Amino acid sequence: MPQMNMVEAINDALRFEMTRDDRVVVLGEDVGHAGGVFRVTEGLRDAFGEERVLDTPLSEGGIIGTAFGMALYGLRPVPEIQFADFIFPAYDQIVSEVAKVRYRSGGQYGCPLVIRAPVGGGIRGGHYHSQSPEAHFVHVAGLKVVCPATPEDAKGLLLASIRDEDPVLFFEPKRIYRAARGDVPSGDFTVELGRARVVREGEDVTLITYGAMLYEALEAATAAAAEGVDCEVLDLRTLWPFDVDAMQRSVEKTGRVVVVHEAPKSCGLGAEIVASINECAFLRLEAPPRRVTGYDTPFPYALEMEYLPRSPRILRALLETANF
Amino acid sequence: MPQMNMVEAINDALRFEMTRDDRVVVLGEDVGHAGGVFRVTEGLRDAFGEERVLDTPLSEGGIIGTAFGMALYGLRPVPEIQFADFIFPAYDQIVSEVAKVRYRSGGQYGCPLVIRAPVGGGIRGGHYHSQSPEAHFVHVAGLKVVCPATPEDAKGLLLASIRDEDPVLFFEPKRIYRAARGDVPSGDFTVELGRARVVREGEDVTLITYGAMLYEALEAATAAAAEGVDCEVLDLRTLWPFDVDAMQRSVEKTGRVVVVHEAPKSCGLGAEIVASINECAFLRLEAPPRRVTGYDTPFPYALEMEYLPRSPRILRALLETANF
Amino acid sequence: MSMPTEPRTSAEALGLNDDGCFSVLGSDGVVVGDTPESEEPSAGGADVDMYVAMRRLRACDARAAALRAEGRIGPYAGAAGEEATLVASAMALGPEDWIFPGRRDHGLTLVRDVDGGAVARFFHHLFATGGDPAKGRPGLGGTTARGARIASAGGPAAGHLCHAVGFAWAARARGEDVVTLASGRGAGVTAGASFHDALNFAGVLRAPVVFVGRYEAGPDRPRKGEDDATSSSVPAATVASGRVGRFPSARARGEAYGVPGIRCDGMDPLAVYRVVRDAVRRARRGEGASWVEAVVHPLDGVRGAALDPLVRLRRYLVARGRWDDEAERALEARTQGQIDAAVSEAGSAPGPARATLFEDVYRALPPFLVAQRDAVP
Amino acid sequence: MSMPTEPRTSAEALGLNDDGCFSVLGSDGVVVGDTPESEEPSAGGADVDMYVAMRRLRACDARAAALRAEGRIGPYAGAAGEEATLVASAMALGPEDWIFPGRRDHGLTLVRDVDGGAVARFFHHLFATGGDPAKGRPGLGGTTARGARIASAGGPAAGHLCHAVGFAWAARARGEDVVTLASGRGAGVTAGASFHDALNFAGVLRAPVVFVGRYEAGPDRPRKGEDDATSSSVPAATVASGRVGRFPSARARGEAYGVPGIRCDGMDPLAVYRVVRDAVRRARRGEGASWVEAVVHPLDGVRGAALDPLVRLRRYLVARGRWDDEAERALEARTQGQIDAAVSEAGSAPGPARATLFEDVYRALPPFLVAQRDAVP
Ligand SMILES: Cc1ncc(C[n+]2csc(CCOP(=O)(O)OP(=O)(O)O)c2C)c(N)n1
Ligand SMILES: Cc1ncc(C[n+]2csc(CCOP(=O)(O)OP(=O)(O)O)c2C)c(N)n1
Ligand SMILES: [Mg+2]
Ligand SMILES: [Mg+2]
Repeated sequence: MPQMNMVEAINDALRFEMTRDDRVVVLGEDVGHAGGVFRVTEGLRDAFGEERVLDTPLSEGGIIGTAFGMALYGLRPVPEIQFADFIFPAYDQIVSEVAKVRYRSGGQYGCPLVIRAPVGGGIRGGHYHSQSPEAHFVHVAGLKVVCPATPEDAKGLLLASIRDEDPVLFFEPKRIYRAARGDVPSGDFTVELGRARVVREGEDVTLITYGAMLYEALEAATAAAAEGVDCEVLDLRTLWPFDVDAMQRSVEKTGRVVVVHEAPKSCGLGAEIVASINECAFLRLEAPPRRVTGYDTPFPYALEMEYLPRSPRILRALLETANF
Repeated sequence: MPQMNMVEAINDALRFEMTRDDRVVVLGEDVGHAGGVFRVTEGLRDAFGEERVLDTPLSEGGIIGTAFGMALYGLRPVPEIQFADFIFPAYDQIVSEVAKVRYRSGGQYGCPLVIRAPVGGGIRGGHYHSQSPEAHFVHVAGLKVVCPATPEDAKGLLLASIRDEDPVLFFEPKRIYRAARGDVPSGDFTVELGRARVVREGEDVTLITYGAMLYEALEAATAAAAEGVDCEVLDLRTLWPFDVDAMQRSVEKTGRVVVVHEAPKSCGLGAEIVASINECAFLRLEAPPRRVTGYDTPFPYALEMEYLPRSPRILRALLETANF
Repeated sequence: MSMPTEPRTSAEALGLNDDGCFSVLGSDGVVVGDTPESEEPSAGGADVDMYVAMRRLRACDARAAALRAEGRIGPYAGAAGEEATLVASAMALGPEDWIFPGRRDHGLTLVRDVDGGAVARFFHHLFATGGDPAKGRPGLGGTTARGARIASAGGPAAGHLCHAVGFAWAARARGEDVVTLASGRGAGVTAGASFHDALNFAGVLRAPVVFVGRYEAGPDRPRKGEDDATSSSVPAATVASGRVGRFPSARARGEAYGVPGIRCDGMDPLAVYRVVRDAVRRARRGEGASWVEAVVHPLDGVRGAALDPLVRLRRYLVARGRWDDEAERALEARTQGQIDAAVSEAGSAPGPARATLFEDVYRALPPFLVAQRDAVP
Repeated sequence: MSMPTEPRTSAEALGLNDDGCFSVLGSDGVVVGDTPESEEPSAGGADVDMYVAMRRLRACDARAAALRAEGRIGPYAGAAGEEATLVASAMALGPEDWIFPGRRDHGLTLVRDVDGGAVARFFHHLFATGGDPAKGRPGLGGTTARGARIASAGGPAAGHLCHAVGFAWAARARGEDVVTLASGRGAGVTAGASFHDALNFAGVLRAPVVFVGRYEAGPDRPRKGEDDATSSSVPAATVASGRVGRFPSARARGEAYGVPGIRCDGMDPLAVYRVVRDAVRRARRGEGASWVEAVVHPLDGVRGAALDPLVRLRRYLVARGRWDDEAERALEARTQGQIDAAVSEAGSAPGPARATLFEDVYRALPPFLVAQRDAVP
C-alpha cells in the first residue's frame, strides 16, 4: 500500500472520485490554479479542467450558496473553505439552507455536498487561522460532521462523505496535514460514517478524541501506561452523528472517561459526549467525566501551545480520573 | 408597582435607558416607524428621534457590523434582529468581530452592545420564525447570553445588559411576549447578570430551564407534586456565563436533575449544563441527568406543539428521574 | 405601433421614464410605447393563458386571505396586484426551465400547473396538512414543487439567489439547455448580502440565470438625507413600513457585476413577459445573467388600483376579441369550483403524522433520531 | 500645468484612461495630468513627511520579510510597492480622524507615529511579545493602535468595512467633526458580502466614511468567458493566484449604492493623497461616503518596478529642491537605527505571560475563566 500524508490522501480521494463520478465538482478560493493554500487540490484543475475545479470569488456565502444550487441540480459539489475560521460568512447558507432543505421541502430535495475546511491550531496561524468550529455544526439538525486523524481515514471518510446523500462538514486537522503519514489503500476505499475507531485498547480510562488531538491523546496514554493507568483511546472520526455505541461499550468497561478536543470547552462537542455518556452508561461511571479542551477564550497566537490540550494536560486528567 | 407584559417591560427598559443615557441607540429592521414587528420598540422613534432609533436596510450582517462601529465609538447600540432565526447572516460579525475585538486588540477596545432577538416557537411562526439559537452563542468565547422569562427580569436584565461592558445576546421568548404579565418596578431597576432564580423550592428533583419553557416546567412541577415528587425549579435567566453555583447548590440537595429547553438537544445548552453538573456535583448524582428538549430536527410548523418540550414530556422525565 | 409623444397615465410615465422602467400596456389596456404589435403584445400567443393563470392566482390569494382572517390558517402574505410578475415571469420560461422561488412567491406554483393538482396542493400547503408537498413543515412560503421544476423556498430574504446561480451553472456545465429563474420580493432581496454574492457569482460564472425582484413602489415620501436618491419619477422601492435603502437604477445595480439590469412595470404582464423573455433568451444564448426589477403597487392604493394587471390584460384581450364576458364567467365558475373543492378537502384533511417529525432530517433515519422518535410519549 | 496630450508611460496611461484611473506623478516623477501646481502636488506641504513615512514603511517591511525568511517571526504579508496608498491615505486625514485597518494594513501604524514608539510596537507585534499592543494574540495583521486612532483589524477580508460606517455615523451623530477611513487590500474587500453591507449602509446613513481598497493589477490574463470584463486598458484587480471576479469600474461599484467611486494609481502618493483628501472633504461637508480603488503592482514585476512610489516621489522632491542625497542618507541611518533597536528589543523580549491567555475575553475575568486559569498545570 502506498504511504501518504493527509494532504496526499485527500488529494488522492478527490482525484479518484472525480474520475469515477463526473458529478463531483471542486470549488473555492484558490483551489484551482493555485492548488489550494495547503496544496490539497493540487493538479486537479489540470487533470479535470475549469468546469470541474472552480476558482471562486472570495466570499464563503457565495461559495456555499452556489454549491447548494449545484447539489440541487444533481452534482456532487465539494466546496473548500480556505480556513474553517472563515466558514462563518457562510453560516447562514449552511444552517438555514443546506441543513434544512430536505426537511422543509418534505424530502423533495436533498443537498449532498461536502464542505472541506482545515481546522485547528499549532501551526502559528494565529487568531483567525486556527479555530475548531465543529460544535457549531453538530447543534444544527441535518448536518453530518467528519474529522479524520489519519491519511487512511481521510481518504476513506472523504469518499464516503461525497457519496453520502446528506451534507457533510469535512474538517481536516491542518496541524497533521503533513505530519501524519501512513498506508492508504489505493483505488476505491471508503470508511463508513458514524463509526469510531478504537486506536488503543485499555481497561482503566476511556479517552475520547478526534483530529490532531489523537496524537496528543496517544502520547498521554503512553505516559499514563508508564504510571500504571491503561487507557482505551477512541478516535471518533465522525463527530455527528457520533458513535455512541462505541463510547458506551468502552465506558461500560472502564467506568471512567476523559474527552479531549481543541475547541473551547463550553457547549463544545465534549459537553455532548459527557451528556450522552450520562444517558447511556450512568450507572457505570466511577469518576466524573473530564474534559480537556481549548480554553473558553478566542484562539491566541503567541500562547497557542498553552491553549491547546496537549499531552501533559491530558495526562494529568487521566491520572486524576483513574485515581478518583 | 405597574403590571406589564414582556413587550411593555422591554419597551419600558429601552425608554428608561435612552432617557438616562444618550449613548443608547436602537437600530434594526422596522424598529423605528413601525415600532417593530412585535411592537417592542413602539413609540421610541417619536420620543427620541431618527438619530436614536434607526430603520436599517434588511441585512443582519450590516446591522451588527454597523452597531459594532457605533459601540467602538462609545455608543451603546441595541440592535434588534427581527427573529433569532435571521441572526445567522450576522453570525460572522458576531463570532469573528463582536466577540473577539476585546481579546484581539489586547483590551484596547470593547464592544458593548446588546443584540435583542425574539426566540422560540409556539406561535405558528413556522420553520424560520421559531428557532432558539442560544447554544450557537454560548460556545463563542467573549459573548454573554441572556434570556428572561418574566417581565420583571426582562426589564432588569435588559438594563443590566445595556450597562454591561461586554456584548450581550438578549433573547426574548416571543411565545410569552404578551402572555407573561407581572409587576415591574418602575424607574431604574437592574437584575444582575449571571444569577439564576429559584422559582420554586423543592427537595426531590432539580428542574433547570429558561425562557418560555419556565411555564411548562412549572406546570410539570405542579403535576409532579400531585404525584409526590417535589421539584426545585431554576430559571437560569443568564445563559452564559451561567450560574453554576446555583445549579450545584440545588443538585447537592436533590441529587437529581432534569434540564428543559426548546432548542435541539445535541450540543445544546442542556449538554453543557449536564457536563458542568458532572464536574461540580458528580458524587451527589443519584440518577442520570435528563434532557427534555426540542428534537434534533429543524423546527416544524404543523407539529410544533409536538416538537416543543411541553409539560407532559417534562413530567414523565421528572417522574422517571425521581424514581430512578 | 408608434411611440406616443406624451405619457397618458402614471403607468405610461413609468414606461417611458428615463430610468428605463418599461411598460407595454396602459391602464386602459391599450398598448403603449415602442412595442411592435406583430408578436410581442400577445406574449407569444400565451396572453389568454396568462390571464387565466392570473385570475386563478387572484382567486386563490383572496380565499387564502379570507381563511387567514377566519383564523383557519397561519400567517399569510398576499400577492394581490403582483399576479402579472409572478405569472408572466414563469410563463416566459420554457417547460424545461427551473424556478427558484423566494419566501413570498407561493403564487408561482399555481402557474406551473403540471398535472392539475396545483390548486389543491396550494391549500394543503396553507392548511399544513399531510397532503402538503412540504409535509406541513415550513409554514407559509415554503414553496416547493419538484414536479413543476420549482425549487424549495427558504426563509432568509435573499438566500436562494445563489442557489439559482449554482443550479444554472450546473445545468450548463452538463450541457443542458436550461435557464434558471430566481424570484423574490421586497427590499430584502437587494439589501441582503446574498444578493451581492449571487450577482457576483452569476457574473463570474456567466450563469444562465434571470433574477426577478418585485418591489413595492413606496409612498415616495422623501426621507431625511435621501431626497436625492428618490424622486417622483423614479419609483422608489421603499416600503410603507419605513424600511430604508438607496434606490439606484436597476441598470446601476447590475453594472457593478457586469449583469445587465432593467426595471419594468410589474403590474403589466406583457411588459414583464417581454423583459423576462428577453433575459431568458440572452441566458440561453450563453450571454449570462440578467437582473429584472418589477415595480408593483398595493392594489388597494390609488396608483395600484389604476394599474390592476387583471383589468389591463382583460381590456387588452377583449379589444382583440380573445376574451369576453362569457369566457370570464366560465373561468370564474371553474376556478371557484376548484378552490371550493380544494379548501373543503384540505380544510378537513389531517395534519402530518407525528412520526414525520423525524423524517427527512437525513436521507435515512439515524439511530439517535429513531431513539428520539420512539421516546415520544 | 497643462494636460499632456499623449500618455508618456503606462502610469500616465492609467492616469488618463477612460475608467477614471487617476494619477499625478509620472514614472519620472514629473507631474502629469490636469493637476494645478498651486497646491495639489505638494500634498498640502506634506510631501516630505510622506516620503519619510514611506521610506520607514519600506524599511520595516523589508526587515520583517527578512525576519520571516529566518523563521524568527510567523507568516508575514509584505507591503512593498503599496507604501503610497497606505501612507498617503492616512496622511490625507486630519489628526482627529480615525482609521479602520484591514488584515494587510499593518503599515498604517507606522504612519501615525504619535509618540515615536510605532516602530518598536510594529516589531513587538511581529514577534508577538508581551510588548505587542495586541498582547501577542492575533498574530500578523491584527493591527490595533488606539492611541493613534487606529481601530482593530480582524480576520475576514471585508468584515471591518461596516465598522467604519457605524463609527463614522456615531461620530457625526455626536456632533464630532470626524471622518473615518476604512482600508483594505485585495479582491476579498469587494467580493466579501460585507462590502455590500458597508456601502449600502454608508449610503443610507450618509456616513462620513472613505473606503480605500488596494488592488493588485493582475497579469491581465484574460480568463475564459471574461475577456470582455478585463481589458488591457482597465487595470484588472485579479490576482496571480487565479482568484477571479468581475471588475467593473470603481464608479459602477459605487453607483449601486449612491456612493461615488474613483480609481487611482495606488503607487502614486500624490494621486492617492488628492483623491482621498477630496473624499475626506466631501465626507466632512456632510455629503457622505466615497469609494476609492488604488491600483498597485507587485514591485518585483516590470510594471511595478517602473512605478515604484518611492522612486517617483523622490524624483519629484529632488526636482523641487526639497530632498537630496544627504537627506536620504540621514533618513536611512535614522530609520535603520530605529529598526535595529526595535528588532533587538522585540526580538529578545519575553512573550506574553501565561495568565494573559484568560484576560480580555470579557472586561472582567468571570469565575469560570478564573477556574480555567487556575487549573493550568
Ligand atoms: C434575512 C432575513 N431577515 C429578515 C427576514 C424577515 N422578513 C420577512 S419579510 C420582511 C420585510 C420585507 O420588507 P420589504 O422590503 O418591505 O418587503 P415586502 O414588504 O415588499 O415583502 C422581513 C424583515 C427575512 N425573511 N430574511
Ligand atoms: C472572509 C475571508 N475568507 C478568506 C480569507 C483568507 N484570505 C486571506 S488573504 C486571501 C487572499 C486574498 O486574495 P487577493 O484578492 O489576491 O488579495 P491580495 O492578494 O491582494 O491580498 C484569503 C483567501 C479571509 N481573510 N477572509
Ligand atoms: Mg413591506
Ligand atoms: Mg493575491
